[in-house]
Amino acid sequence: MTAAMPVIEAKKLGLTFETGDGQVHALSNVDLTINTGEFVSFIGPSGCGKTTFLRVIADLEQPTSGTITVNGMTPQQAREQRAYGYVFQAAGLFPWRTIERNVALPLEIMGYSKQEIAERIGRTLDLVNLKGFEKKYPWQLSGGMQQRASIARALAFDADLLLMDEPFGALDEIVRDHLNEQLLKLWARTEKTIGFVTHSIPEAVYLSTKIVVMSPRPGRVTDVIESDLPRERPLDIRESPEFLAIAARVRDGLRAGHSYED
Amino acid sequence: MTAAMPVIEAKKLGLTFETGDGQVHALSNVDLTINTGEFVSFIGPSGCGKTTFLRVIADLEQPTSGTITVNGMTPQQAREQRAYGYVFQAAGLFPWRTIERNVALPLEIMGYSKQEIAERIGRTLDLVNLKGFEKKYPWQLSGGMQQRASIARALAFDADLLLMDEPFGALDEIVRDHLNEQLLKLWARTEKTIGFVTHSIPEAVYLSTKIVVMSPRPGRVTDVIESDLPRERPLDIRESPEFLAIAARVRDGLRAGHSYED
Amino acid sequence: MSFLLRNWQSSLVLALVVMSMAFLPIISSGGVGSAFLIVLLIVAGAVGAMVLKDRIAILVLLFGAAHGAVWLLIGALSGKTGEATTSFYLLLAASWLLAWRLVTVLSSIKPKGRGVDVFLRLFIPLLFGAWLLILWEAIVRGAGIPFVLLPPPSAVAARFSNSLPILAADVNQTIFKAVLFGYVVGCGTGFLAAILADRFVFMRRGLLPIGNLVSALPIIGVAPIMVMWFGFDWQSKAAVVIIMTFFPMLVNTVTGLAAAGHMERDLMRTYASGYWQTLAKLRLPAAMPFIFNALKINSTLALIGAIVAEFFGTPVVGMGFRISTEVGRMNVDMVWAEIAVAALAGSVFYGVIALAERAVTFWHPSIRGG
Amino acid sequence: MTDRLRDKIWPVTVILMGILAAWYVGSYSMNAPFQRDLDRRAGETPSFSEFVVKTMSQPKPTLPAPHQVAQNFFENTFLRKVTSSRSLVYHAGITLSSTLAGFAIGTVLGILIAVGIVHVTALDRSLMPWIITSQTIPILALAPMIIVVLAAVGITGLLPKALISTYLSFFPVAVGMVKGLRSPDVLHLDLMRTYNASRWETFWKLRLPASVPFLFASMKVAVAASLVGAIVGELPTGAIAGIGAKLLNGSYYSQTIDMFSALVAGSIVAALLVAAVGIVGKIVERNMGGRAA
Amino acid sequence: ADTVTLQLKWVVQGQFAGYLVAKDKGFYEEENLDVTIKPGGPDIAPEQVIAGGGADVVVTWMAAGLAARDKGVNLVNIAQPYKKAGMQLVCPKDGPIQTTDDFKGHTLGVWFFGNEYPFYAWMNSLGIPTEGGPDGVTVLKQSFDVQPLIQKQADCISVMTYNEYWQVIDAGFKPEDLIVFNYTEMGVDLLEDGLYVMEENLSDPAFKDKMVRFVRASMKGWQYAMDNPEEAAEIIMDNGGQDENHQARMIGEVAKLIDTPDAKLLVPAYERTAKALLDQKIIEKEPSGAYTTEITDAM
Ligand SMILES: Nc1ncnc2c1ncn2[C@@H]1O[C@H](COP(=O)(O)OP(=O)(O)OP(=O)(O)O)[C@@H](O)[C@H]1O
Ligand SMILES: Nc1ncnc2c1ncn2[C@@H]1O[C@H](COP(=O)(O)OP(=O)(O)OP(=O)(O)O)[C@@H](O)[C@H]1O
Ligand SMILES: Cc1ncc(C[n+]2csc(CCO)c2C)c(N)n1
Ligand SMILES: [Mg+2]
Ligand SMILES: [Mg+2]
Repeated sequence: MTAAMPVIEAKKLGLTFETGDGQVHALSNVDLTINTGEFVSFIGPSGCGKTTFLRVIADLEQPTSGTITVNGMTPQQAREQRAYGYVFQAAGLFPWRTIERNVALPLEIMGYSKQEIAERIGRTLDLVNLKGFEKKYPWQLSGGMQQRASIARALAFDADLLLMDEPFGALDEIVRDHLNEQLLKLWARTEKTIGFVTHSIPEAVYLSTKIVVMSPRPGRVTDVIESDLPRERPLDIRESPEFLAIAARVRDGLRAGHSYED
Repeated sequence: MTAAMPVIEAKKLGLTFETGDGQVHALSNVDLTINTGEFVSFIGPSGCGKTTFLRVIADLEQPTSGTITVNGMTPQQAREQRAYGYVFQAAGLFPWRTIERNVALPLEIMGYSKQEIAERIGRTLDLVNLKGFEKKYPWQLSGGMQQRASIARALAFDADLLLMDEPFGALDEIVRDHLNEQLLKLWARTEKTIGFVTHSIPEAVYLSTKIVVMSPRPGRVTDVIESDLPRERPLDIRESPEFLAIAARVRDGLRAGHSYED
Repeated sequence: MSFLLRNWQSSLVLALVVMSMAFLPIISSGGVGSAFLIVLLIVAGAVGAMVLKDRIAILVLLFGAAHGAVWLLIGALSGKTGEATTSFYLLLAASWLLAWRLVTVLSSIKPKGRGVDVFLRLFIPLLFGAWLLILWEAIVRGAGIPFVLLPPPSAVAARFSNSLPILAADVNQTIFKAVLFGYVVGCGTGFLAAILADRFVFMRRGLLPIGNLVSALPIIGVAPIMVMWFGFDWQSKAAVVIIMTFFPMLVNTVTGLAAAGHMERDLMRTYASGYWQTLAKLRLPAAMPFIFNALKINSTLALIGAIVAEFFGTPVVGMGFRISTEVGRMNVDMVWAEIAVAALAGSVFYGVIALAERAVTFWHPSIRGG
Repeated sequence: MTDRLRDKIWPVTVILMGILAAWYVGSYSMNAPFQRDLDRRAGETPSFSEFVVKTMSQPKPTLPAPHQVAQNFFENTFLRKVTSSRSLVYHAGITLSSTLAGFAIGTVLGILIAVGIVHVTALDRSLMPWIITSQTIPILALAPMIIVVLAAVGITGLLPKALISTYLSFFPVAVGMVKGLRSPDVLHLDLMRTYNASRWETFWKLRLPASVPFLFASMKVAVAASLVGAIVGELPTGAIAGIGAKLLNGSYYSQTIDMFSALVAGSIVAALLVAAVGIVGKIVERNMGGRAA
Repeated sequence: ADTVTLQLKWVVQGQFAGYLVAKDKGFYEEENLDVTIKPGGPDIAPEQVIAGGGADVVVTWMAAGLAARDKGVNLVNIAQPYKKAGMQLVCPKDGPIQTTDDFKGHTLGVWFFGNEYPFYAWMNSLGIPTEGGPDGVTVLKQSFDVQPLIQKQADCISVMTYNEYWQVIDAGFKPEDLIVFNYTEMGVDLLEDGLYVMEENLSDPAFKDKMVRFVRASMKGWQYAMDNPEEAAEIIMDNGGQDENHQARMIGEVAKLIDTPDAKLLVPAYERTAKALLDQKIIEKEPSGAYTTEITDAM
């Protein structure tokens, strides 16, 4: 493993949306460092700014205060160097392209060869178990299948930094387990840095080297938990006491961020 | 409790989609009875026909074989009597209406009084913890908040049969737990019949009186599990052995429906 | 009661027939003989459509009754132009209602096979059009409207078939020279201008307001100027067509380019996709429904533009030339023959574009069926 | 204010200057041949600069120079009483009134037709092709006949002209609205279905709001078409008043300068109308929670 | 007062001075008539208007009137104010055409919309085909204006002595720069502005009487206009005419065509017109009853 070099460094980051009836403080005073090769999960109640933070990293939203660097550059420079793979919360497939052409989209843009494209389409669609649906159009697929296609699209090219916004939200447990495992393998193999939003505590604990717990109004980081689980993680690690201890800490952090407790 | 009267009776139900490149057997030979006041969860790999089955019940899709009755009527007649509340997999809010106007939509259509509408908007938005966002437009809300708004919309009026397609997919565990509890309370109070699609095994077991496990290509019912858990369910029932036993059975059923096993 | 409402046309038909009895005969100088047969046909159709169960039988009956009745009605007019009575018009309305019923029943058919579907798609509008002509014929001849104001379709048809070479020459001059050239260039430049305006903010801010101003030029004023500049042959007409088609294309394309969703655009941003790539892969496909909207609007505008421009100075051939000249010669039938050609050509033109639209924007909810 | 200067005024000015320069070059080269003939017949041999000035001061030039048009436009707009038949404001007012009347009727008619087509299968199947066909009929050919026929039944004045505007403007609205009314998501339509919403409610609460962007886009085209219709309609009515009459009389006497300033007036009216529709559209979309693009 | 609606053939201009003056000066009122004057315009066919019941009496050219009669609109000429035709063909002297022998292979501007008959009659008599090519002439449908001559799109164009001719002069041509072919001088003229009514109306004596009074007042108007062209031009301007000096000049020229304002139809001119139309098959049958002198005789 290379020495921990900061990929993302956020300092006193803040973002305020102006809406018709006042301001929304989506992020405030966020300090966070993510190092190369880390797998960082973001967890927190809905509306706490997880998506917004990922969007700031990817240069899709401009912070209104504080600073953020990506690979030592501004997010914009990093984006222009195609440092990101991004999986959005909604699938966002292009309705005029078949599934395979959707997966091919970033590859075409990044100038991969025809052959390479074909090869990668096959590989990634296989990974998300969508073989046989290459020629279907998005609206002919179920919600979960669409989401898997959008994951395939982000995995098809080699971005060093993978940002995933609830990629497995619409999937069943089995597929989710399967994809969790695949993702871990991919991560181990490629040494990507991954930013991952999820609502599932076990998923966060199972996947991450670092778990960022957030809380809303204004969106801020309330806890950063470094996981000491080994890098090799069989699925049944989820029953281990270490695992459950981390999960409990995350749950407590989460609960603290909620207004209602019964 | 009223005597178990069948609300939904499907017999040898089948549905085949014609697509550009061949047929997709979304449902085949589905036999299922759901009685009044039952809470039925549907679980299965993505693309196995859960959504399709719910849509057939709600008269949004026409079966191509077999029969189905709802309250002894055809789905169409039941729909015309406004028997359904439906929560879609995607939020599907109207972008030109604020959150509160979105919730008011079915109430307006069903001719509730102004006062009643205002009262119900307040109550249901409270239930899903969206107080303070009444005047926001959907795009100003996070994905999970949108989904909650769409749940509020379906709960606002009094349908006897509530069909929910992964309503809590985009929510974090805490909110999810909270809404699970609220839903159970609502169900106990109103004796609605609920059809519920989920990918979470604990959620399915926690909520349901009956769990329907499905498997894809062609979509069919592989297992129907009657839960003998008591109707009163504190959250910690999820650690009980009965609970875990049912969960294990569901997991096995699910796994059997998947092609990959490692 | 609901039985009467579901088929309100039949009920109304019967009411009309009863009323028409009060005003017999149908032709002021004629007897009541043929009227009897007509009434019989209409009543049979109306009652049959209400009581019969078999759809095919209903269709056949309605078709026969409506067309038989109107055929007899128009036949009764021969040599008795202008002598139609109230009774005539009531029976005419009744047969038309039967035809409407026919169309309603036909439209409710959900065709299984592709052949049936295509047949219905063509047959229903044709039936509608045929009835426009039938009503026109019956009313013009029944009321004795002067030939120079409005000729009956039968006269137009006769003139049409006698003048094919002239019509062909006019179509060649107006459509194959002026319209096609102007349409392609006008739509093309409108599209390019939209891209330009989209690419360079400076252009958009500068060009769009001026473009709006210039391109909304009333073509009537432009046409004589174009004739001055480009001569009296087809080039000046093409110039008018270019000016007319430019604006809709510009506006629609600019709107369409803004139609891509926010998330999709963000996605392209994360790929650091360049302007042209985003354009080609996201924004143009998303703009296609709008672009086709412009292409369709322009297909009709182009034809009108070219024809109207020919009112201002042309060689002695062309559809617009013919129309304006033959009005002056009181050959109104020839005028309508040219109009019929224009309508036919325009519909074909539009139809081709609509087909292309279906093929290109197959993914749009409005095509997938919403 | 400086933002406005940078964002709006500056680009427009630069491009206008470019157009003006091209226009001057154009008017020199288009007027030169006739001027040469004139000089030859008069036996004059002017210097080049004299010649250039002459090409830009012909009373009936092929392409009037911008300053000739500007001067004429200024005189006829600002130096005449608005009630005078020589005032462009007067003529623009006449044209505007029939444009607006025709546009209003056309928009309503277009919407009604679209509603019918979207809701009545029989109309959808049979009417649409004929609506399209109706637009392929050259209106100028019909305009005189319409005016003659309407006059025969005693309808004169504003209405016949407005009807021609209507004829041209209902079409874009009808086509755009059919598209707009069919634009809602399948999901939204399904939602309304589960409420067993009546057609009317689905229309009012879903189809109509969803069609608003389409409506305004088509209305922009329709209002420009209305103006053309009003002008066309003015030609066969004796060409006494209105921008169309100015154009016709100008062309009848080869008064190109008059024609150009009438065209400028027409374009300004058109631009104002299109802008007005655009602004109303923006306001409506903002009130519907529209999100800046 | 009895009402009369008059449909003009063209926009308000000196060509119709008599009627406008008669209305303005109250000559119609003196005859107990309430006259409405409807201006015409391009593509308004007066024959169509009268057939549709939009007018009682129209001003039109005889060729168009006879053609309409042939098509079943029973028009009858009741008065013929214009004795001579005002149409002519002008060509620049420095152009290729000096005499009728030079026409072949060149382009001529012609007005259509019922105004083309004299031209075709003339070409017919010269034996020149009009389909273009080196042995014939190419015909161009001329616009409202004289631009085709200035733009050199045509070698000769049609003008009216009272109108477009002066526009050519205004555009910088001097009379000596132009070659003029005048239809009247060449003896191939067809009758121009006459007054026409529907035949069935004439069987009504009251209508006849109304027309007698109408024509009488109109000719009084013409006389007044010819005597006071400046004032008449003023009246025309008030009714929507353009360019005051041009209108006064137009009235002066029109006066030459009217000669004496008695509105009497010259039967030989009528017969020549009818024959020319028959020869060209513009009308199919020999017209009969297409004119009456009863009205002018009763004046
Ligand atoms: N474009 C916007 N305009 C105004 N407010 C916004 C906008 N986008 C997000 N917000 C607000 O910012 C806050 C954070 O939103 P964000 O989408 O980051 O939440 P999240 O943590 O991703 O929630 P979820 O888990 O539900 O997706 C929310 O209160 C939301 O209402
Ligand atoms: N409109 C359609 N046209 C063609 N095929 C369709 C259509 N809708 C669904 N299908 C197919 O039917 C099958 C079942 O789809 P369905 O949406 O019911 O799955 P699901 O169980 O809800 O999956 P998920 O959990 O991912 O939402 C899938 O294979 C899908 O591709
Ligand atoms: C379409 C058209 N027709 C005729 C003329 C010429 N014109 C002007 S006045 C006049 C006399 C009519 O009584 C004639 C023939 C034209 N310029 N355009
Ligand atoms: Mg989010
Ligand atoms: Mg689903």
